[in-house]
Amino acid sequence: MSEDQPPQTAPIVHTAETDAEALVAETSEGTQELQPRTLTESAELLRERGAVLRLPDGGVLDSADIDVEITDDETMIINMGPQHPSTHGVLRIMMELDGETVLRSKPIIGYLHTGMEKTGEELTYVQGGTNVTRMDYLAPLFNELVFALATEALLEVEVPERATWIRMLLTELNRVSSHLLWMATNGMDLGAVSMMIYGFREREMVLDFFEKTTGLRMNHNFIRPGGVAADLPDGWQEDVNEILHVIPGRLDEYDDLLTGQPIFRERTQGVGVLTAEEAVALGATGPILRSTGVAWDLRRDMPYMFYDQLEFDVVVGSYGDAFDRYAIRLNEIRESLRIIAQIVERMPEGDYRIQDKKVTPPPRRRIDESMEALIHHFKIFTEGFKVPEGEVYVGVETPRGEIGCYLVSDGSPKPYRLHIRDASFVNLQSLPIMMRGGLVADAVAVISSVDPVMGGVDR
Amino acid sequence: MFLASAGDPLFVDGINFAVALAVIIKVVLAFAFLLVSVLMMIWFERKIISDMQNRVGPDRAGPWGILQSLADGTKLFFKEDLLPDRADKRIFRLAPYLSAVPAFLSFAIVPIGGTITFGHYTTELQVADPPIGILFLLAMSAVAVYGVMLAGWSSGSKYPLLGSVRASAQMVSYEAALGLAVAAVVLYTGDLSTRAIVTGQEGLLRHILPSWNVFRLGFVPFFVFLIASTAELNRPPFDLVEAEQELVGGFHTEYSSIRFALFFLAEFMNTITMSAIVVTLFLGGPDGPGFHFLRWLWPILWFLGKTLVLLFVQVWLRGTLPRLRYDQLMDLGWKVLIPGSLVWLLILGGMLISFKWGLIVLGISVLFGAALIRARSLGAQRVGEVGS
Amino acid sequence: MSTAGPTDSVASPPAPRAGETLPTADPSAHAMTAAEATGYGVPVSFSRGQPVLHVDQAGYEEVIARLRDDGFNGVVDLTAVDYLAHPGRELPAGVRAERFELVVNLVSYSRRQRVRVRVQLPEHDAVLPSLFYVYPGTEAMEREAYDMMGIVFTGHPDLSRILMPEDWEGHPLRKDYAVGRVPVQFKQSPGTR
Amino acid sequence: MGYFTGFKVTLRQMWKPRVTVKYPEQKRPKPVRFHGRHVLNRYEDGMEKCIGCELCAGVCPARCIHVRGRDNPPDAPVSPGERYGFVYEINYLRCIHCDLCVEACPTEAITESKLFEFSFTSRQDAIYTRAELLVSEDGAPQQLPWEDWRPGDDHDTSAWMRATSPSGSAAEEGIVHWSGERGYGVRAPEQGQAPAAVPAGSRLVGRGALTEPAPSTPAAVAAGLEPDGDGGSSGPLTPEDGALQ
Repeated sequence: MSEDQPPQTAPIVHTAETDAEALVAETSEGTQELQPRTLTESAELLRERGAVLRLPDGGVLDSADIDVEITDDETMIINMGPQHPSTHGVLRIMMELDGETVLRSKPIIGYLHTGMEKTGEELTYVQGGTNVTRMDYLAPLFNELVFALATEALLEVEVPERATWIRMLLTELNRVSSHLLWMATNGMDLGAVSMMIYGFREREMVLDFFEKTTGLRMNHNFIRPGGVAADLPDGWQEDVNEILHVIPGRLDEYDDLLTGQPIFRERTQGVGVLTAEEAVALGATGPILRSTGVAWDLRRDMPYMFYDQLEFDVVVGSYGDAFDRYAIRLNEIRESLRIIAQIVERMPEGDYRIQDKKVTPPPRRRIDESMEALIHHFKIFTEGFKVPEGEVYVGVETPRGEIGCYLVSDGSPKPYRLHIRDASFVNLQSLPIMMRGGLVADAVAVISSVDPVMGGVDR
Repeated sequence: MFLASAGDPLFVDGINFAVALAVIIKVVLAFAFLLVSVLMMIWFERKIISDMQNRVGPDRAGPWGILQSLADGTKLFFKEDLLPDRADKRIFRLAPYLSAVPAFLSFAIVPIGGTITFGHYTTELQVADPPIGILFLLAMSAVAVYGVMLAGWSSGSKYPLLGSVRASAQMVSYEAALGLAVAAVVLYTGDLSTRAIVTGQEGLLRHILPSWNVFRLGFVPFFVFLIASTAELNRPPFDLVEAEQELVGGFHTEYSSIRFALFFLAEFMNTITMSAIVVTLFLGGPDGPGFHFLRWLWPILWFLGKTLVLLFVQVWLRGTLPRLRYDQLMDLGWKVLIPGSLVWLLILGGMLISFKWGLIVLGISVLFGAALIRARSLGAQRVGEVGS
Repeated sequence: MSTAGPTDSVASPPAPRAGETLPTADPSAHAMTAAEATGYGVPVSFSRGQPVLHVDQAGYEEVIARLRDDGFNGVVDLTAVDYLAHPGRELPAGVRAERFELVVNLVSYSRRQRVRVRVQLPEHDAVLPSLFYVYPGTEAMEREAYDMMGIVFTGHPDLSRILMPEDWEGHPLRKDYAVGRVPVQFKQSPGTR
Repeated sequence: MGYFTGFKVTLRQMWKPRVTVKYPEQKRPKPVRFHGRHVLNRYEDGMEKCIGCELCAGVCPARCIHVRGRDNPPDAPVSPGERYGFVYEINYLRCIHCDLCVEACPTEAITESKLFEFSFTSRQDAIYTRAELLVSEDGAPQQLPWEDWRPGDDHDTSAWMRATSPSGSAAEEGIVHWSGERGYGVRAPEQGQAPAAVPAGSRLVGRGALTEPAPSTPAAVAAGLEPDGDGGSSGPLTPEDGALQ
């Protein structure tokens, strides 16, 4: 911008001489925002550039290794989000651009924060499912599952086998639907508009099954402490078999449409590269971690439920780039379908909720017959069931990585502290490193490949 | 006299009132035709895309939603017109017209049929047939760049700015490839007038193929022109200038109401015009077998049919391909299209002198190409070694 | 794409202790054994079979660093609990209950084990050194603990609020922070509850 | 040739059936367990089922239900019990349709229907009162001015209650646990895991002194089983009107 012309937008272009403080004073987020270099302490600068990685297994990354330090004053700080078509919700990323090259970036979150952890302390364990299921809204059943598993661990009870198998069936289907949605949005982010609809089209099949089973398409409140809310609907095998039958063919279509498509490969290969050391150090989990070559899947490495009895492969990448993450998700759908086929075969008969009067309300007709049943019914629905004192952490593998539930009970029917470790929340930390040095278009591909769900991030 | 040319028999007797009237009628008709076809094109695109995506698509306004674009246009017309605070107001207002007007003007040189006779006047079905028609086309598409560029720049906002930077680079690069592809046509035809180019393509090539430029020139200029014009039009997969997922609309982010509608109009009008020009330059224009009844109609139908096929291809591209990245687009333009069409132009030139010269030029180009590819792979290896 | 085990050699997961029933989601599976846990010289407790190391503020950094050197190279979760309303919780001998507790969940990818570290933090001195330089991945988690509970991490590169707005007052997950209530509108008794 | 396979995929779709529907005219069939807006049911003799116990209000995680009970007038009782729901309001701006209220209700008074298209234009309209929630004299939900649904959508209002009432016990599946409803009689249970295991007689349980236990034969029970036993099809819901009457 030439000297004689006043800058069009003061905050865009800043120089070292510009009063940097005045630039950030305009918005309300204060120091949560990306700061101009003149203001930023060196430590934070390093953090933003992802340079401070004291790696547990390796050497220390030196800031000198990173070559994007440009002291040129022709940089521009730009906001991507919270209202941007490809930030997947209300994620906001501030980026410092040199031309179109991303020098630094900082994710700013909290726009969807609704205090669900606090709300969780106000709801009983019976009601709790309705709360946690809203966190990671693309994988609601996983939220319910981890909450139920944590509660059951505190109760020290074992749920009936059928309940566990139903949980596995539904969560694997949920993994399929979540990944399908990701395939759709990823296609959209890269400009392949048809992929968007195709992904949604297949996901709809899964959601239809959910609707049939739980009565809702998302936020099911179906997996509960003590089992599942209801038995599988009549004729569920046919529905699941149809999903198993149709989706693989559609996945092959995706292969034709995207995987082998040279433009798509150009757009994703070598974009947003993360090394295994960086991924581990940043606590990334799920497809991001696996794309770097670390074969870590809780289903196999710390089996919960009956995953140790099933045959499936953990899909691992080798380059840690956006294409690897795409391929991992695509193949994880296939693996999930493989798991689902085994579950359908092995689904046992029997109870699907724990037959413990304190936890599960009595069968309805017993209310008429027995005073005791009526009292239990009333107690469960008014004050809930009491959970013995203690604290526990349970983690399960969601489509996005590890979701953990840290649950503290003080012996009352409400959780004393409910903390959800959400995969997207932690995974977002790897964004600045992956974006560094890429173009704006790459930034979009990177955000997409992280697959953040802001409901889970902000809780 | 710019509009008058030796080509159009309308002007043989000089210009009188009837001739002027005929010209005005032609202009108005072309304008109306173009506007209607833009509306149809938007509807057509949306319908085809929705078919490709198993959707219903627009189906509310009129039968099969055919009036959807009209409804959208009417709505846009009555929307609030926002002018950003930091915009350069005059240029901000000017830009949409810079975009839309050349789109109209380019269409003027497209021959959409043969000639018709009314009274003792005979005229070509073409608004104007200037002797330098092709240059006029290149000039107009160059002016249209300014519309997009200035729109982004004058918005005083960051995303449009990025969009306009992309626009200037992209359009300038692809203008070169576009020009080289056109040069091949001009070289072969020996005339800059579009009418002459069209008439030059009549007849059969070796008694099988129609003697269209796409066959005569060996496909390369055709595909280069097709790709370059798609890029020039900012259509997917080259729509980086508006790149909704990255730049939230790019240069027209800050535009609303009728000004936005003008950009929209210009984009689709350019799509139609460019397809028509591809038909003119490479697919023989209105050339095609005719029948004895309604003689004047067949060329028009042929022309429309060919254009429609090209438009379908454009839509198909949009429905299938992901968007290129900025640097990949530049790579494609500078490293593939421009050298390719340049070499092809040389070979064509050689062939025009004699077959022997053509072979010589071909041989030299192959040698150079091989050397270049070898050098590039060596370079890539070297980079890999240094990097590791 | 290939399916391969973790990059490091894998120790077999510890066997369940005798006389214990293993629920389906056995929280104690893939946990550090008692023998291993006591090796750190800090009080150890088992919560539903999950080993918990109780570290004091001073030894926090050191124990975490030792755990990291022992292969616990992943930090899964870092959070805080406010025990204001529940002071009488069970703690092993030698650990004085304070108002706040910082809870760090670590995982070892090579040993396939988890371990938890709990630190008691008094109300007036809820300050800990940041783990950022040990595990960069705690950056957001520490900011969240600061934002929600008011725990201060010294040495953190950017200790600002992460979920709440910058100008928010108070730390919402503390027990003395009131739960907001929005009165629900009804026709026949407006403004109840 | 990765460039061209994609074109084949998109072109092929052009001849495939549409997956979207022309919504307001065409509607997707809703599954049986769908959670829609609530209805307050009546017994087959027309008495209201709600006894004003406030369990639904107590369990509601969104606190969107407001109930007040009152003693039945002795001369004209509203419900068969001692008390009846005098005030019953649901604020649909807060309701999350988790159906915990349905599970909690001891008399199956409140159940969720398949109706979900209500676009009210004021907050007052969003608060449904007892008069609006209560089914009409013939047992059908009332259609409020801002609701868009067609005949047939109002059937099968108590499916979630039927799905959850065995409380996870396999032995209780396929047994009728609930009382009859005005206009529909006793609704058949879901098939569950053991479709053939519904023995005849005595296991159908009526509710309340005023309701006669519905007569049942194995044939009647079998006939009343869920129509979508074939699972894959999600055709229009068949009401089980009077299947057991």
